[in-house]
Amino acid sequence: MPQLDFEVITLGHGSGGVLTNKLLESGVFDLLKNPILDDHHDGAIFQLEGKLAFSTDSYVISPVFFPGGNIGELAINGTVNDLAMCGAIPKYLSLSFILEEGLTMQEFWEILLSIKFAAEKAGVYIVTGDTKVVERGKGDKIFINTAGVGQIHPKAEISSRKVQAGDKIIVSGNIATHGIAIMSVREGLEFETSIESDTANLNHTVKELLDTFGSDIHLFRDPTRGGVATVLNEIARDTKLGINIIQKNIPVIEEVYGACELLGLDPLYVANEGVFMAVVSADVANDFLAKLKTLENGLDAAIIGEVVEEHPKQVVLQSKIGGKRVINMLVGEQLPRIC
Amino acid sequence: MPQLDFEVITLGHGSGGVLTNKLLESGVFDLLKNPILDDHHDGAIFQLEGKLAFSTDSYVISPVFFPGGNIGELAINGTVNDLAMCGAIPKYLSLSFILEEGLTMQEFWEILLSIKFAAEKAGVYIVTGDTKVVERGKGDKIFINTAGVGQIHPKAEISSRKVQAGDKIIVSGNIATHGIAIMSVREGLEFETSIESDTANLNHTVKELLDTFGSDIHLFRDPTRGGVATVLNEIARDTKLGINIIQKNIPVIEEVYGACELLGLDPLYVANEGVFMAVVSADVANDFLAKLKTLENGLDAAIIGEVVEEHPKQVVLQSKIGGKRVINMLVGEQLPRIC
Amino acid sequence: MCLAIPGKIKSIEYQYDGLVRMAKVVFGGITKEASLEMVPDAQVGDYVLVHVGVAISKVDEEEAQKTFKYLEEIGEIDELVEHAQIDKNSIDEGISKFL
Amino acid sequence: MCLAIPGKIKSIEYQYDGLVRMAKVVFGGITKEASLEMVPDAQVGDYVLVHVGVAISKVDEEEAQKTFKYLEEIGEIDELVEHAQIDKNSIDEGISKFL
Amino acid sequence: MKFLSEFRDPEVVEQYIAELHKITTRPWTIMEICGGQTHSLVKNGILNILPKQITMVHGPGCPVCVTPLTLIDKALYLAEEKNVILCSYGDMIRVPGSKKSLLEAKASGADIRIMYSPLEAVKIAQENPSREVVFFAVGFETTAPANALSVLHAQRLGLKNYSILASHVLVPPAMEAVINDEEAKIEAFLAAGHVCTIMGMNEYEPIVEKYKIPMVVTGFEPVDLLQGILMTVRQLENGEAKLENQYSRVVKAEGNLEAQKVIAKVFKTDDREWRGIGTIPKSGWEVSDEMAEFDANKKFSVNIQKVPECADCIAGQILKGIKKPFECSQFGKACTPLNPLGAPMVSSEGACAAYYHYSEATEEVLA
Amino acid sequence: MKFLSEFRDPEVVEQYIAELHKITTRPWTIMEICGGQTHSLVKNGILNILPKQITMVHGPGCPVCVTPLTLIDKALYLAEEKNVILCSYGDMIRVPGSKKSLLEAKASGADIRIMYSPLEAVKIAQENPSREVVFFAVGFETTAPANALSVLHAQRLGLKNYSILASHVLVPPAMEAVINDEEAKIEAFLAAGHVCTIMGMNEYEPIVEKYKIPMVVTGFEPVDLLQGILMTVRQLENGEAKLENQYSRVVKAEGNLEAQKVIAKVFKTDDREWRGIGTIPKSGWEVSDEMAEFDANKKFSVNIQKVPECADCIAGQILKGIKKPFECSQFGKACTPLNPLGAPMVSSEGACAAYYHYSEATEEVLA
Ligand code: SF4
Ligand code: SF4
Ligand SMILES: [Mg+2]
Ligand SMILES: [Mg+2]
Ligand SMILES: [Mg+2]
Ligand SMILES: [Mg+2]
Ligand SMILES: [Mg+2]
Ligand SMILES: [Mg+2]
Ligand SMILES: [Mg+2]
Ligand SMILES: [Mg+2]
Ligand SMILES: [Mg+2]
Ligand SMILES: [Mg+2]
Repeated sequence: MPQLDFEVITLGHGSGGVLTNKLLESGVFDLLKNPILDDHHDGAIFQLEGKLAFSTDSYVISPVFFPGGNIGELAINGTVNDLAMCGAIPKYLSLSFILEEGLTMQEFWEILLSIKFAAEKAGVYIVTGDTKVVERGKGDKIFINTAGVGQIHPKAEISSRKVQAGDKIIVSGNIATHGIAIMSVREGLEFETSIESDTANLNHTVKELLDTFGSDIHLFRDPTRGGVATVLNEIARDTKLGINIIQKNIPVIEEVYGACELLGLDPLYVANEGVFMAVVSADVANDFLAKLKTLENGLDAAIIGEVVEEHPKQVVLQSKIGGKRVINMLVGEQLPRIC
Repeated sequence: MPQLDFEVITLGHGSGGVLTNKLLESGVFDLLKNPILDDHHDGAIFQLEGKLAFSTDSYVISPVFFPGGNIGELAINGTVNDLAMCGAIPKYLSLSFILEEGLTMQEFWEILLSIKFAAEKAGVYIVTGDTKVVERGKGDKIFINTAGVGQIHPKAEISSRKVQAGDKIIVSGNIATHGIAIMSVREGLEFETSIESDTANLNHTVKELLDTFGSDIHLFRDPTRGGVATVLNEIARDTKLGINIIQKNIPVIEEVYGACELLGLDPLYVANEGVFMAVVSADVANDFLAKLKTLENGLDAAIIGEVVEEHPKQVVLQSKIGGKRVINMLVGEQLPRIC
Repeated sequence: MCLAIPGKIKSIEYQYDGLVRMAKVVFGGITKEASLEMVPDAQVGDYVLVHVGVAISKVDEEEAQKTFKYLEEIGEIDELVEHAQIDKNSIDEGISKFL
Repeated sequence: MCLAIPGKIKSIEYQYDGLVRMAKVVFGGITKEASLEMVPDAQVGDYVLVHVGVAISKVDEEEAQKTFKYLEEIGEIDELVEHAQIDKNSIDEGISKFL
Repeated sequence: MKFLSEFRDPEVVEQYIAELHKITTRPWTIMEICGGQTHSLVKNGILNILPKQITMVHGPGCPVCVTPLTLIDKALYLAEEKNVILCSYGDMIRVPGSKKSLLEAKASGADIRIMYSPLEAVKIAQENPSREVVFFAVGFETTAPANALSVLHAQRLGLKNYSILASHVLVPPAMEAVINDEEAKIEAFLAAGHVCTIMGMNEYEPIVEKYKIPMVVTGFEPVDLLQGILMTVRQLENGEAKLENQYSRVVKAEGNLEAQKVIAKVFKTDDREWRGIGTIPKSGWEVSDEMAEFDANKKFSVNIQKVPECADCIAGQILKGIKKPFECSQFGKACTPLNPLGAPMVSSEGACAAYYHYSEATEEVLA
Repeated sequence: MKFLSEFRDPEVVEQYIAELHKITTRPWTIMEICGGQTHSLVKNGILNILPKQITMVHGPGCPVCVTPLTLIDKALYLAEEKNVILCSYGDMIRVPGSKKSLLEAKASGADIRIMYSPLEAVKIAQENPSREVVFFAVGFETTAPANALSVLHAQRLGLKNYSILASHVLVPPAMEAVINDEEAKIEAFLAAGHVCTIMGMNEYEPIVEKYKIPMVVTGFEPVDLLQGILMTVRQLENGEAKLENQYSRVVKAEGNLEAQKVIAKVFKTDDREWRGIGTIPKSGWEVSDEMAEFDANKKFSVNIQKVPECADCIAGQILKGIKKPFECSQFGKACTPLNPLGAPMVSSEGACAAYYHYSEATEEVLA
């Protein structure tokens, strides 16, 4: 961390004047240095050809530092993954901060470092950005927005219109881990656990899958907020097809399972990071799974269900004991239950 | 406004589940409808060729509704203008909300309408977005991030490297109006005024200027936070040249002037919207000004100074009474003074 | 009502000047604090049923086994396999009733 | 110290059960409230000098004019024009001293 | 997880299902009193693998669902008007009062916090000495010891800023109310395992005797529920009416005597209104006189207008198993889980909510 | 704007400048006491169009700059430890105390609010009956009536939660301190127009008499300042030492008697420490005994350690015009406007801050 003559962020750091410049030039620009990074201008300029993907997300997680990561890497991985889910190779990211007065420079720096490493790992450049500071009590330490531009993979044909009955539904890893890691440090709910968020960039894995399986991959989705259940419902709604899910195939680690039992949560509705879902044609499903298991973040992948003609727009789960139930979309936030 | 079964935003609207979908499908998607808008996927896909500009800003203004506008149009115009300042034709925008629990749907809808109209007026498509909700007291009604992609105008050669001694500095309209409009409704400072924010999209005007003057335009900048003084200092710093400014040429409306006197503020440091600065070669300066005065938002444009060899990196202002002083960058936020 | 789940006591400490026994209870790898005030004889290693942060009962291993011997006890275990086959169909019927 | 600026009284109202006179004062098109407690004789139309929300004095038009008659009064106004030319140079010297 | 995984073993489930199919000869209507059991039946998809002759009726055993409107309005008043920190279990804050839910009040600025345990609320009171902290103490007998303990903890700590807004309901009177309703045609009960963990089985003997109705104290896992149902159906098929205990690994005949002591110290029995059912005599617990200083009802003078339930809602008949949700005129129209008009649509284990989700499917399939 | 624009008329300025150049024959050192005048001289670029023989020395007349460290620490203590709503003028909140500024405290969570007027702070107190509201009442004589009025308003409203932390300094004693310093070589004064608006000119007669030093009560606009300087130089050139009034449109000999009455009711004279200068006898106002209940000093028992100023800072000599900022070893190195070590670097009209900005330019140009 550079030597600075301030320890906490104040409103002045968002004023656009000397302090804003001091903050940015103290090391932020250096840290994220790359050939295109915002040349002290209002935007970045670069050359890109062909079909492009464009995505954005704002990150508002509390707490900002959580077991296994912090908001910084989340913000990079999130948009990188959203681009990957479109079948794109993520290229350039924008990075915009809303800082709350009183955030310490040390915390900010730690977040910046995570951003740097996450961007490097994903192979993307941060090329433009923005910093705002809000009064104490008008923010929550730090909010981050990233937007990203990527190039669509030449073999990609990702579209819900391509999904058809018989397609297999695959998750790339253990579900609900991230959401439970966050929950474990929430006021009033805290519990001790070694569960850590599995936030990760998925673009390299996705690229290799697209290289190999191309148009046999019909859909990618990352089941972040709302969890796997929400994505399944969205797919069913958009395709007007039914979905059957086999509960016993859904990978959940034991500790996450324990936490869900304790708090009365359903892992299908808990948020994920570093996990994606794919809908692939039945022909390649097993090969796809085998390949995915050899790739980064794919070891625990599993085929959890399939697309069916029956019960259109409905997701039906076959429980471990052989019963069936409809999986609906989440109504409101999942809250811990007493009953 | 559509009939909804909720009146205020709650955490559930950011959960990614039914409520999020209800919120978005209640009219948000309809309102912003366009051929590319987020096909319920994680990003937008479109085709763009050539040199591209990419920019982002987060908007955190308080109050959210202010004389002359609201945060919604500000968020659209801001990124549209940042792209225009790069010499680009703005094309596609992302739109990301951080809503505070308790924001009323009516306020949100009003903001959405402003967004819709501002995007239409600027001729840009909103193609992807995100909605997060934070707990009461962890936000400030609504923060908006926009990012944008545009195509660089074929004749544009905007770069601080092109700025040279002799170039004229032009502002496109009355300065400090927006900042004072906001200040007039701040707790503890309120005053009555008919001053309204002049937030506007500048891209059409900029395009026409580029059509006509092409490479004779060396730089565009929009003096938002930090005001005209900050932009002048940044130009001086980046070009390693001096800048002379003539105070009596700087256009300020009388009411803004009065408010600055009352609060002890310097209009050069007050934030602007709907105003840009241009650095153009001396040959075309008068023609440029004449043309600008005929274009949208250009009526009050003025040549306020020039780039000089002397006092490199320094901005010197010749006061109305003939004295001179150095204009520095703003240290911290401008605050009302008693002395 | 009344979501309560069994966990294993990992450690016990005293609070309120020794008046109150609080335990760390392990649930499938996660650990949560629970009051032992309702189960005065619970010890480290015991399984307790925890509801909203309070252990409301010990779990009796021997009694638990009875559930798995019940069918045998009522003497019908032998004929089960064939029935299980039949029921597969009836299960699917059951489902279609709901869908 | 003591930023105070002159404004014109637009209207007057009474607060605290008639004890306190508050005015709307206009400053170049904007209007701000100011207490008139320190200027009991100020009326609508008068100019007052306002500091941190309190009018601390009326502004006297006649006295103001004296500043513009002062040079004339001290009887030197005629010779000014040529000096003004000379001073242009001295001004630039003055500036270079600071830069 | 030990004591959970074994009781979810698909093979054991299959054996119990098979046995049930084998022995069931006639239609039987069984009520599981407890909403937690309803939840487990739904979540594990058990309802549709039971023999068709068995109809499970979902009882009034969800403390969240039966908390009366007036009490929610009171909690809202404390949070909004009295500036208290209102702590509550997560599932309580979504339930609508007469004008809004606690969740909406929170969104509009009230300081409402979700707690896993009432003991956490006591900590909040300790950390905020200048604020009043009220715990919205809803629950059946199971939750009463924890809620009571929070009062005892606050007393030990000498806290003057902690109190509870008690909404405690009791199972046996509700069970009798169901049985006594002429239209209700419940032939047997699964008694609530966790309630009995606290109170034991002795309270139920007289009911079984008096009404000659089979009753099995049952646990919550699939195998528990199936064994409980099997034990019940065996009684029914055999014409018996006994009180049995499926859940003997935690339920003792005498219950938890320590817990009963704590309850006796903090609470006293009183008449109580059940949302959707009405007032049932001696069916609830109020804060005892001895602990009056921890009673939010006494501490804050609140005069809340009693607001009538939605006139069209037939929750009372639903909760007693007399009618099915789709027989209600509002079901799926004005009344949905997002905007519930009555108790059984409120929480995920409410009967109307459960049916709503299924009926959605049905409509789609039939369309 | 009437009464402003005329006094900024470039032609009139030119005439005054011409006259000044004409009559100035020797070097003169004149102090403008008031920071507001310093600000106007700098902002309008007047300093560099004056005849070179005239040296303007910037006096100690910035209430923000001379507020002692201990008082800022006290304000910080109230905001951070006593949980008060601390209201303050905008320029005060950037001034560093011994550890941090109010702005930094605000960033770290203290409830500090910027007010245009102390009367707004009274409204805050009205709106927040459960919080203590303290107004940090810094100022010279000009600001005293407004700060005093806020106390009277609070009294009328019967507010028990409003008080002021008074930091009121007086011009005449400071002027004498400057004159009495052997090293200070001030030959004439521009007296502060707005201070005299309140207090009149009578206080200054004895000083002019005693020290035989020219003094002109002067306004703040370019024409005012130039006329004031011209009147001063005329006295100097003529060997006179009179008290004159350039600012007669608002300054009366007797001052504002209403304002003086209000001040007398709320304040009493006392010794006061000036940051960078030290304690000057009878140079400040404290809250009077009659109004003690509105005195934050009495209301909150605060025992703040007196912290020494930075040892290297030569603010005292700067404020008296003895040394120029660049003669200070810390100037532009450890001490900058972003991180001021002493009073004159603190606000934009402080002498060190003013020079810092110019010297930046100089360095660049010389490099
Ligand atoms: S559907 Fe709604 S209105 Fe009808 S009984 Fe159920 S809860 Fe009441
Ligand atoms: S430069 Fe800084 S340290 Fe030196 S006298 Fe000025 S304020 Fe004091
Ligand atoms: Mg996105
Ligand atoms: Mg956060
Ligand atoms: Mg995402
Ligand atoms: Mg920006
Ligand atoms: Mg996504
Ligand atoms: Mg930008
Ligand atoms: Mg805002
Ligand atoms: Mg911008
Ligand atoms: Mg998103
Ligand atoms: Mg810009």
